[in-house]
Order: sequence, then C-alpha cells, then structure tokens
Amino acid sequence: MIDVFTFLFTICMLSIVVNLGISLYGVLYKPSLIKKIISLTIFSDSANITAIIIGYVRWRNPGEIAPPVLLNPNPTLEDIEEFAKVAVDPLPQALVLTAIVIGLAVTLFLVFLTLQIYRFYGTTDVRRIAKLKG
Amino acid sequence: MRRLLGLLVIVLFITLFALVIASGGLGYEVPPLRVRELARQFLIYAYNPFNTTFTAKSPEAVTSIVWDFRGLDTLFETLVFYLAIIGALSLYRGVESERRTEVISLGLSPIVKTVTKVTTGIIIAVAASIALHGHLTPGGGFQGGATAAVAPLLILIVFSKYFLENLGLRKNVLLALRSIGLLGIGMTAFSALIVGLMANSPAYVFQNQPKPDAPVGLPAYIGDSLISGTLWFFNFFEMFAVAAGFTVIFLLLGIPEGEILKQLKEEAEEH
Amino acid sequence: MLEVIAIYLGQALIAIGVFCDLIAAIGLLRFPNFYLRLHAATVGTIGGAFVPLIGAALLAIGSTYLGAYRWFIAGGALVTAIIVLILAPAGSHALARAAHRSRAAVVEPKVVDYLEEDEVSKSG
Amino acid sequence: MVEASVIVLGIMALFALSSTIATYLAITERSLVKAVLYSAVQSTLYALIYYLLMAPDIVLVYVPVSVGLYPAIILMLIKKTEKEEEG
Amino acid sequence: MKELISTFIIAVLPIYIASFTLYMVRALRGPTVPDTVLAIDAMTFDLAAFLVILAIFFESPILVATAIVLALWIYSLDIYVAKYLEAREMGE
Repeated sequence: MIDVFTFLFTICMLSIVVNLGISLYGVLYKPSLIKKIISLTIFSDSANITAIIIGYVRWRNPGEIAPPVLLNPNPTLEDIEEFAKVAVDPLPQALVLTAIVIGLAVTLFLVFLTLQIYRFYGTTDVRRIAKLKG
Repeated sequence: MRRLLGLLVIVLFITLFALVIASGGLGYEVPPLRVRELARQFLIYAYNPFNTTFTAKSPEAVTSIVWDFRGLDTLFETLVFYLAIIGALSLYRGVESERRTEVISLGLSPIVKTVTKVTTGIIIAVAASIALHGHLTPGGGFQGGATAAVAPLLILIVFSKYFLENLGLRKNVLLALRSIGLLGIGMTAFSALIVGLMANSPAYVFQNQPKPDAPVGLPAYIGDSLISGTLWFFNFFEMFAVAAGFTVIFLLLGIPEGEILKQLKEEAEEH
Repeated sequence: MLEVIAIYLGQALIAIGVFCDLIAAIGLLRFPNFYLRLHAATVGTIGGAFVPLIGAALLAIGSTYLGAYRWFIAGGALVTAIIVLILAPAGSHALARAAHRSRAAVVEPKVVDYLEEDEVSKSG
Repeated sequence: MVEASVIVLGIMALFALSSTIATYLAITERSLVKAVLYSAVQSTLYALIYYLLMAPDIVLVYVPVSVGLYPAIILMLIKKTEKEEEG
Repeated sequence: MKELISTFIIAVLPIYIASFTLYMVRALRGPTVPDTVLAIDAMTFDLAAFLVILAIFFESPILVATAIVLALWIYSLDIYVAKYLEAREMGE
C-alpha cells in the first residue's frame, strides 16, 4: 500500500516522462525544422527536470525541507548536521545549471544553421530539402 | 508505417520508464528519506569552519560544487559553450551590418521605450546582485550572465539594433569582453598554482582553500566579507563571458534579412 | 503588538488580492473578445499581484519566528511589487497597440473604432 | 487539517499534468507562433515545479533562458523564415 | 503566530490554484495570439505573488529572489510578441 505522498510524486514524475515521449515524437516526426527546435528545447527541459526530481527528499515533518544553502553565518557542527538532513541533493542542480546554459548556446547554433538552410533552399521543410539536389 | 513504428517505440519508452520507477529503480522509497551519501558529503563540506581540509568556504552548496568540487567539469562545459558561440559566429563570417544614426523613428511606442529605459537599470542591478552574491545566496555566474543578456536583447527589440550599436556595444567590443571573461576564468584557475610557485610550495590547478599538502590558497575573507576564495572571481568573469557571448549572437540575428541576402549575392558573383 | 497588526493587515490585503485574482480569471475566461479581456487582465495584474505582494511584505514583517531574514522577504516582495506596478501596464499597452495595428484581434460586429479613423485621417 | 507536504505535492502534480497538455498542444499546433507561446506556458509551469523541488538556482537560470531568451530567438527565426508549418 | 500564518496560507492556496487553472484554460484555448499572451502575462504576475507567499510558508527567505526574476522576464514576452506583430523586422 503506497501513501499519498508517493502517489502524487509518481503522477508528477510520469507526466514529465510523457512530456519526454511527446517531445521525442516532435523531434523525430515533425517535418518543420523550427518545430524540431521547439521540441528539442522541451525535450532537454524535461530531461533536466527528471534529474532534479531524482534529488528530491521526502519530508519527515511538515516544513522540514530546504534549498541547499546554509543560512547561518556562524554554524556549529550540530547546525551543519541538521542542514545536511533537511537540504535537497545539490549535485543534480549543479549539473543541470550548466546544461541549461549550454543547451541555449547549442540551440542558437541550430537556429543559425536553420537560417542558412532557408537562405539557400527557400524552405525549412525537411521533406522538400531532401528532394532538392545540389 | 514508419510513423506507427516510431509511435510504438515512444510508447514503449514511456512504459519502460514507468516500470523502472515502479520496480524501485530510483530506490524503494520514492522520494528517498534522506539524501545520498555523496550529496551528504558535499552538503557537510560546503561551509565547514571545523574542517579546513575539504571545505570550499561557501554556504551555497551548488556554487561550491560548480566551481570547487567539480570545477574541471564546469571549465570544459564553458569550453562547449564557447565552441557553440564560435560555430554560430563562423556562419556569419564576412557579413557586415551598416551603421545608422537616425534611429528615433524605429522601434515600439514611446511609453514602452521609457519603461524599458527604467527597466534596463533594474535588470543590470538584479544581474549584478545575482552574480556577485552567488557564493552566499542562490545565484552565480551562469544565472547572472543569462539575466544580464536579456537587457541588450530588450533594447534591441524595443529600440533597434542600430541604437544598441550606437551605445557602443558593437560586435568586436563584445567579442573582446567575452574573451576577457574567459581569460579571467583561466587566470583564476591558475592563480593558486602561480602563488604556490612564487612561494616555493606545492599547489594545484583549481585550488581554492589551503590543503594539508598544499598550504597556499586564496583568502576566504577580504576584510569582514566572505568571498570564498576563487568562487567570487569565477562568478564575476563567468557573468561577462556568458552575457557578452549571447549578446553578440543577438546582434547578428538582428541584422535585417535583405542586407544579408544582398551581401551573399555579391559574394556569389565574385567567385 | 505592531507585528500582530502587520499580520492582520497583510492577511486582509492577500485576501483582497486572491479575490481579485479569481474575478480576473473568470473575466478572462468569460469575456467575448480581446479588448474586453484587457480590463480583466488589469484587475488580475494590479489587484491580483501588486496588492497581495504588499500584503506578503507586511505578513513577512509580522512573522518574527523567521529572525532577521524576514526583512529579506519583505524587501524582495516590495521590489517585486514595484516591478509589477511599472511593467504590467507597459506590457499590456504594447500588446494592445500591436494587436490593434496589425489587426491580429479583430472584433467581428464592429460598431465604431475612433483610433482607426484617426490613423486613417492622419495618414490620408 | 491536511498535511502541508501533501498539498505541495498536489500542486506539483497538477502543474506537471498541465504542462503535459501544454506540451501536447505545442507539438501538434500548426501555427508556429502559437507553438512558441504554448512552449512558454510549459516553461512557466516548469519554473514553478523547479521552485517546489527547492532548486532556486535552477529557477534563476531557467526563467531568463526559457522565458526571456528562447521565445525571442524563435520569434526572430520565424519572422525571417516561415510562419506556418506545412501539413 | 506561526499557526495563524500557515493556516491562512493553506486556506488561500486552493483559490490561487483555481484561478491559475482558469487562466491556463484561456491561455491554451485563446483564439488569437494576443489573447494567449495576455493570459500568460496575468498568470505569471500572479504566480510571482504566489511564490512570495509560498516562501513565507516554507520559511526559506532566499526563495524570494525567484519572484523578482519571474516578474521581470514575463514583460519581455509581451514585448517580443508586440514587436513580432507590429514590425517588419525584429531588429529594426
């Protein structure tokens, strides 16, 4: 018998996974290159949010969860131990942080490529680009 | 038929993921009752005055992971960012945008222009506070840089591309600014090593606080304020690199399409 | 004593804000065209965001169990409130002007449009 | 009195479900400008989910990037190329 | 005092969620582009207020910074769409 907390958490997780699936369909089967770029951004966002969800921690008492930032400027050892108990996992956050910025840079590169393709071929539809020669 | 096969694969993917979650692939308690052991170590050593061997002297665990515990990762991620920007720029080689001084008639209505003038100051202030306070409160170089990059974009959209260039933010200036940022990151990474060589004691690349076998390091405090050694400098330079790198791309995207097509045609005729 | 007054005042402001929010959401859903929906959106941004932000600042000042950090929340809420007060009308204005000029939101049984007549007479 | 954690998780689940609807509409929409706007709805919902997952750092970098920069880039691209996806 | 504040916030939450759902219906249904942007706009400004209230509820003061950022950037979405509808080129 699962409790309500796990049930709601699983709903959240599965919605994100369905998002992953839908955006994967968009990346693979939509003919427009611009639509592919939009789908790719949604795909990377969903992948990032999955990583963050894995670092989440169950609440033991209500209100006992905190971001991984120590607020006390002069902590004792007990304060640090207590902080390590209530804070969420900082490692996925640190990885996702750089992934978002690099994702934007890569998307910009893809945008420039799409623009160049449009200048030379006059279309952004992959089926028509595949038929063109030269 | 191919589309049906693809749909089937995607449905299988979702089902497999659901199965993995249901059968305990993320641990049998979803979400877990406590953080994993590695994360616990990071949380304990991020700001720990009692253990000077491993601490990063930064109360924010994320920034201390990004620039201290896993600093080399972030350095190479910055390299990927740099290469993506360079790749985008190389597609625009040889394209020159014309200068214009008469820019009053371009852009949106005067109400929006006035509000944007006020807002740009707020944006720069928020970006600076996010980046320079990144080792104490949530924030850091990437956040501050992404925030600061929206200000030139807003000016480009509300006024015009020419207004932004008349302000002095031209392509070469921005490229120089970005290079200064990247150079600063490199210099900060080597600073502890240089200090160690001068003091004739062992030191490492990307070293922040003194270690038992390498007693040199950058100071955690200047006066009374906590700067966490190298972290403040990394955040500062990263903000410049990210903001200038994105702005140069927007400047190129803002060139009107007719001009580029004309230049491409001239280039084709020359060959 | 002052804290208790701040808490009650803040709660009252947040309650007003929530009420405005619900009204605006219903209005945005029920009104028939874009130019009418602009009115509902104004209620939603100023009544539904500015007022509860001021209320949240007061509530944060009253919650003494947060220690010195409650001033941080209050300051952040005030800055956000001022930002909303400046930006929301400007954004709506830009959107409405663009929608009218580009004919993106056309009202079908149009009775009168003085703005369009003005522009026609100015240009012609 | 309902437990606070259940309320917060309930909000998170509701927003995740809504983001699925927004994603579906963004992928299937024919007009590209509307697809960008649906993707902006999805980004806003994700920002709230990041907030509830206690990741303020990610919110601070995600909101400028995906609400402030992505729509501008894609709208510039659409303005320079095509407005509609071909069927 | 803590009880008073958290009880009040828990009572307020469902109304906020209901209005967000209504805004979302308009944002996803909106017949024209300006309607959608208007609904997103109103929803996000209210979301900023909601985030500040939640920061008091969670007792984590540093979460407030996210509200400032959210309120700043949703303005830029308005501007982009306005420029897209109005102008011939995005850069001019």
